[in-house]
Amino acid sequence: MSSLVILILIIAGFALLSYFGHSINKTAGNIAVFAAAVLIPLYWFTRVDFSETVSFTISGFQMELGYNMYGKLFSLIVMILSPLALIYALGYMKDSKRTGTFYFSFLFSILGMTGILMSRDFISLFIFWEIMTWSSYLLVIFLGKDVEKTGIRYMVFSALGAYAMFMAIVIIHRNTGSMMLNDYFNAFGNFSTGTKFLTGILLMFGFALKSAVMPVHVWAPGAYSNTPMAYTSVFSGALSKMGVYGLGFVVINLFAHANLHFAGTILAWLGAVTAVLATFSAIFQDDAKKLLAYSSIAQLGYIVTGIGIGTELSIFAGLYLAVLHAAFKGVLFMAAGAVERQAGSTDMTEVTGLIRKMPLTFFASLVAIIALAGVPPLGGFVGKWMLYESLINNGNFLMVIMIFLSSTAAFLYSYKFLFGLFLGQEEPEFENVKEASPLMTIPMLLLSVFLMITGSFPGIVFKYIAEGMTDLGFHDVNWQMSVLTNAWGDSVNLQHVTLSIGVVFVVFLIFLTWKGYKKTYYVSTKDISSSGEVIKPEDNMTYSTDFYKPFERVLHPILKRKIEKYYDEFGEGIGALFDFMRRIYTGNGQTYAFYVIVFLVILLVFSKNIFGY
Amino acid sequence: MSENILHNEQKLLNLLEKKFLLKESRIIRAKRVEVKVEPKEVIPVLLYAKENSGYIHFAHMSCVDWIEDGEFEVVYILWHPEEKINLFVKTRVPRDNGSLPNIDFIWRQANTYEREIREMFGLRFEGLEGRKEFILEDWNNIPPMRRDFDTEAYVKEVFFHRLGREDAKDVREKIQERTDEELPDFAKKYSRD
Amino acid sequence: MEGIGYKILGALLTTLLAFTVGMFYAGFRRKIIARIQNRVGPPVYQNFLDVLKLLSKKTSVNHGIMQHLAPLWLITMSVSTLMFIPVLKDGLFFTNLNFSGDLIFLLYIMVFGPLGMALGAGQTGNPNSAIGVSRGLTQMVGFEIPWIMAIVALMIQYKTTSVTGLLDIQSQNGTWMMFSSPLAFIAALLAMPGMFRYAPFDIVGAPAELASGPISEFGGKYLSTMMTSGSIFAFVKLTLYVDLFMGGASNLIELVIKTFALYMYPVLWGAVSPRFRTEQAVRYFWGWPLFFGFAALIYAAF
Amino acid sequence: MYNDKESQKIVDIIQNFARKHSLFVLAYGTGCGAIEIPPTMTSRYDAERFGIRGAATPRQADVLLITGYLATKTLKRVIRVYEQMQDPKYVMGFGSCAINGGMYWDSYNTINMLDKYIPVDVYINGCMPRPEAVIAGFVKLQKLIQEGKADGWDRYKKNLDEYRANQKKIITNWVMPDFNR
Amino acid sequence: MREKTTTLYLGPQHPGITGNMMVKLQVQGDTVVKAETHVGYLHRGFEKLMERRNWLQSFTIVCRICVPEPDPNEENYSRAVEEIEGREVPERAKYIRVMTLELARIATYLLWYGGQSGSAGLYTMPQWSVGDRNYILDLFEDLTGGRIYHMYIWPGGVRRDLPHGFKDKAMRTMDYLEKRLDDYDKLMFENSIFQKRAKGVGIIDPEKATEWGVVGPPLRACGIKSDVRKDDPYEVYDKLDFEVPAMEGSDVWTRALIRRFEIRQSINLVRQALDKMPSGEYYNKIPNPHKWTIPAGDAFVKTESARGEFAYYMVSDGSNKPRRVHVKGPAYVHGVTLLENLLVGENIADVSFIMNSLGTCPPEIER
Repeated sequence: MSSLVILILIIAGFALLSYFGHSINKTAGNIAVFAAAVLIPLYWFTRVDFSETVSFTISGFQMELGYNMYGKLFSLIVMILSPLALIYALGYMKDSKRTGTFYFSFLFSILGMTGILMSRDFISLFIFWEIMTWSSYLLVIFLGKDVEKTGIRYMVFSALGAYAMFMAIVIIHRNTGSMMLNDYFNAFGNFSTGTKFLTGILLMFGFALKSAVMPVHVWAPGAYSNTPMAYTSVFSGALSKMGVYGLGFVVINLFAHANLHFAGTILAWLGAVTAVLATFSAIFQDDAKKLLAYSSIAQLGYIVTGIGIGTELSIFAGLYLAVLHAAFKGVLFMAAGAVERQAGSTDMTEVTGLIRKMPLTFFASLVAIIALAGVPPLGGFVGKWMLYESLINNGNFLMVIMIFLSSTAAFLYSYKFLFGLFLGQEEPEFENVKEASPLMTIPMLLLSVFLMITGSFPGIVFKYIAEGMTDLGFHDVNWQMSVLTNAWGDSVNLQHVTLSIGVVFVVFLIFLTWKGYKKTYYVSTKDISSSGEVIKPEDNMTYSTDFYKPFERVLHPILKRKIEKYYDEFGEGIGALFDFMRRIYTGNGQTYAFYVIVFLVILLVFSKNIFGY
Repeated sequence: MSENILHNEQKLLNLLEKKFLLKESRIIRAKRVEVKVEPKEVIPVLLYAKENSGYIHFAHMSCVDWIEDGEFEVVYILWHPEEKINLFVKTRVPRDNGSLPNIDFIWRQANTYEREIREMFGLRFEGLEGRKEFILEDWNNIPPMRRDFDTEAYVKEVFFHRLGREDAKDVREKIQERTDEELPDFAKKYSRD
Repeated sequence: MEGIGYKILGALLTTLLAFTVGMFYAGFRRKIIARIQNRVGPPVYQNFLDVLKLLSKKTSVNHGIMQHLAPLWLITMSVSTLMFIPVLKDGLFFTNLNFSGDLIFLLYIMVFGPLGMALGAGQTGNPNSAIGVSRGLTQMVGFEIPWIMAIVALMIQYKTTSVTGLLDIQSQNGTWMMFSSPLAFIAALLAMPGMFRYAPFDIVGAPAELASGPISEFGGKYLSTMMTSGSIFAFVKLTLYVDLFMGGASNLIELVIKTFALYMYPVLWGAVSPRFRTEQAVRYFWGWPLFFGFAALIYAAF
Repeated sequence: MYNDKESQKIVDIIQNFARKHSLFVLAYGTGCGAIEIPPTMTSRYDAERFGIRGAATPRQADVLLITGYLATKTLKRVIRVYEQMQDPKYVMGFGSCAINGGMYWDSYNTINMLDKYIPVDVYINGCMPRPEAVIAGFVKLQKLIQEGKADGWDRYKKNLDEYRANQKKIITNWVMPDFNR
Repeated sequence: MREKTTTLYLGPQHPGITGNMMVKLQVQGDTVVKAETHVGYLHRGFEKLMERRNWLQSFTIVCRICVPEPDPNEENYSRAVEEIEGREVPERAKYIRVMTLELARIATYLLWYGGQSGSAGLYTMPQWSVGDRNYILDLFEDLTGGRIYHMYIWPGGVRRDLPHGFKDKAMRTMDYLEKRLDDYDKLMFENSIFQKRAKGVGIIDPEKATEWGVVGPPLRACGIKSDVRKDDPYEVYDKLDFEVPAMEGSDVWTRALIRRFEIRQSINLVRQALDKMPSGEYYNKIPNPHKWTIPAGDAFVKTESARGEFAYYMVSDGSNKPRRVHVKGPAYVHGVTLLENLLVGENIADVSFIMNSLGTCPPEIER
């Protein structure tokens, strides 16, 4: 049997195994999950043959599975992040109920993602896409809170995306008579303009929805923050990348090759707007999970911008940022989860001063935040640099300013995240908080080590991206291990950067820490210069509510109208839509699946009659 | 002081005398009118002065410890911004267990005065809210502004005194006995009679 | 290997130079402001004594590791930024380790320090520090935008993203960029006082409001390191401006003259200005400086 | 340790030189003497000539000026602030009230001898001391620093128990964080 | 559970606080949601001390009640004693008193210039104005021998006559100051950033101002012409030519404008007092101070200080010591109830700014 099929069967098997394991006994289930976390990537890395293709025919539709290098790049994200998240989940979900369902859905969403990335035809793509959506939906409603709003929102938007994709598939099939992706790409140039747009935009809509681009991001903040954090790292880190994956091949294969650059540019603009607005929203969040959710949307905005621009460097930057985003957002969601589990809340106005209680979590999130902010010498900078250079080389100066604005404003929420949870006053109510279990900290630390390495040796990621890019039709760029070069020949040597920063850092570290005759004391955070007064127990000395009030006031006249309009009126509109949708959807997975299948059948049968061309 | 100048003052006194049972009332001088009332009459008089007579400015509130009579005298001083008259409303309460009504709903700044008087004299105000400690901190002696609190004895007990002035004599008694002729030269300059 | 030896020596010398010049500039600033204020003022070497005094404090207090590291982040940032900009155009020592000095890299490394500082200030648990940080980051969003616009305009106009490249272009054209792209220069100049955090943009550590804000818990060696870093960074910023807009400098005297002339702008404005409120500061930056930034971009692109 | 100049090492001399020429005064007007601090700092008297400048928080400050009488409520804050300052730190008692209670010797709310509660390096007499007197006090302090004799911070640490006993006699409700040097 | 609002201690050890007091702020974001004034850091128990001192000894300590502006205290004390005792004051002494009070007002306003702009970060202004304030203090030194505490206006007149050449010197100083005030205007009032900071900040409701006990320049900035010098004229203010300014606006900016007007008016008043000053006695003798008794009675006297109405309520029981001297400074209301209410909803950045514009002075709150 083909290794690809075996891979899928293994994942499915482990999903069932952990489900039944958990229904028997927690330990058994956990062993199964752990085995899955070890064996699935092991199998993928050692046994899977990437040149292999499997094809079979079901009721006249030919389906084909097989990796290309572009898919392999994304599989890499899935295969590294998901097992770490699974191991993390073992620690995170230790005391939870219904863990069987959780791991089942978790593994099934991995299955879905793996399947998407190896699908070479639309039918299997769609099926796996639905598996992914469906299993992630189960996880969104897993905690059972806010199902009315978040769950249905996610469901409805996913359904819209699915329909859009499905319509596109039907039209494509109508026009090409084949379900293969490659047939579509090859035939795209010969389509009529209307069809080009229709299929392209429908596909783009479906994919952009998963990657939470601004007009259709509404589902994301709630879904990201309501899911158990163990899964959110995958949700935001890997699952949303499926949208990027799709956008990538749509933009490159269709628009770039068919000279529809402006469509890509529109996408890029959407990405930039997403980045700015989502960053602004993230700044004013009080819940760390919400903050990270909006931050994810903003980061996906960068990625989408990079991909939308469609030049070699920009796509490279987008893909690189996608990999990095998976790593640092994985760490951050895991850290938020660790804080939630250990301290009981992720509300940044409540939780404070955990740095000395949870040093490892803090260290991991610090590294991730530096990478997120794009500050050298960590990996995030490389992606930012390539993105800016590609935009500047391209002359998209307004977009550069928007991305700059967004990433400068990103410092605000980055700091707020670290400050809100880890820094500030150490309050007695968090005195007994302990560091999270090694099951949770080790995955975070591993990912942060990865982030640190990419700071000076981004080449280890470049290799895979370059392979993927070649697959997409760009010529093989010969990126060096640690030198960045742009189109104008300017370059940054990252090793020099790391080296010099490191040397200076160590020199002054020794200088500052060397005791000599000076005594350095540690004092508690209650011993601060509070104007000579002794802090009373009832005083809240942590400045955390409305942290960026001045910034809010700045934005008030500029963006108040827009943001409110956007969130309220649009939200109301969507809400009205929900009311309509609620009559169709009961919010229940089976009903949804049933509707999908009915719709699918109807479309397939009557496609000729509906689309009469 | 002709009748004409004191017209407004007299008008106010007549009004108040007609309306309330005043213990005593007089015009001290131009722009100063004084009435003495029972503690229970304080709020009606003040309210009347504020609402009906235009004494809207609460200028001052003070307390005097008449330890000989065993009473506190509390004085409310109001100001009429148009007629430019100060109205003194005086009342007396017993030193021990006496209490006065709280008036900070009439003038909110009265809250500060009352808190201070409560703290410094130990006089109770019914229904007064606000921080217990206004000026002093951790004070556990008798309220310091009472006449029976001896600050010198307290100081000798609590604080240190710098040595070196033990030989300094208290010359106050001696000076008091002096006649003007005995005054030193520099002092004579100021007391040419 | 000789080259590397020279480069390291050059780096050390540059750091020393930056420290000295920055300290003297701060001293001159105090002196000049004192003269404006009708008094004699401290000697120009006063800041050296302050740093030395703070360094010779016998105790230092911190609230944890991040506060201990905060000054370190700052000085690492200043010194490494110094390593990446050409101090002199040519010469043996002061061309230094500018590994082609990419501008975007510079923009990003320049926020490395403030971020570390903010983390350290956050760990102290002093609400004033946190408010100061929130103000500082807000203000940063304000002045970074016109400043970045100016730089992007230069990059687009001259098709290079490195300081060295821009320097070369200036010496080839024989004109300074403050003349060849004046709009960008104006935008960058207007953003400059915000970068220096002198009045009216000293809102981060406003004493009368926040009791010196983020640095309120730092004393002794920590404060000394921060002052050192501040003076180096002042020199770095001035040198960067000179490199970008005033054609760089080919010897130290030229550098000192140019940087000092540039330095006078925030200093003199600051001497007679009260402080903005945070939102007013950002609105200021998003007013005329932003307009000039846009104008510069349009000028550069078309 | 720092009793005579001969025993000072060269390092100490350099450090003391820096210390004496850079005195950061904590911005704390504890009493009415604070009214003469602005003239001292501003254009006519210009104390910045001597390297004297204000510091906003105790962590940065070297000199604590007790400007005049010290109410018991303020004493608590002064102790708090003094303990937050970094060594070496100096205290200047300002005006006759700080020396012996001055005019308020019989007041129930002001202390009479400052040096019983925190160590004082220099006293300035007068009520109130003129800016010239303040500057003279600073010059005296500078001299003491150079000679290594301004060792109030050291005395405080050595005699902490004694000082504490005196302080606790006045501050009945002692809720301060520990002074753990 | 901890509060959601953050506690900020503004003072007592804080560069932004005026004097030694504390405002405990509860802030949400950087907006004040609650403010509590805590005083007592400067409490010396003056009123208790005066019970133990005879009438002349008490006189020496009253000027210490309010440091920035001691003269209204002396004036109030003297006038209260004179009112109870019925003691006459020579005409010349009255003019000298007026001149002293106006000089004190100028000195306080110069200090205010420094405080108001210093709290907004304009550090050049305090250097100038506090430096120039020294010229007024020099005049005081000539006149009384003390820079800050003068102990000059005492019951029955003033302690000394004007020294030789004082009038010329005072006139020259006034001319100099008037010139300097134009510089101040350029630096402070014509500065657009200062205007931006000051306008619309710390607004007192003009309708309620009198009722709330607002006095002095803040009240006049509410558009109400209220000045003790006109309403209840003391000394020779009814013989001097001046007018009470009143402006609409009642924000920090208006209060600043009122003070800008009044400091010029005070300069004018000093000139008038010096010009119109008659010759003659400057002092009515008091008896041997230790035997000096004052008949039983009470008096409520008011003086318009630079920050507003400064009032003394004095009770004598006929002995040689005061029974009760109750001091009410303008800050007693401004610094506690008014400040607590005014700060709510303001920015942290403006707290110190508003305090300065109200003229909060802690020593007169707690004495």
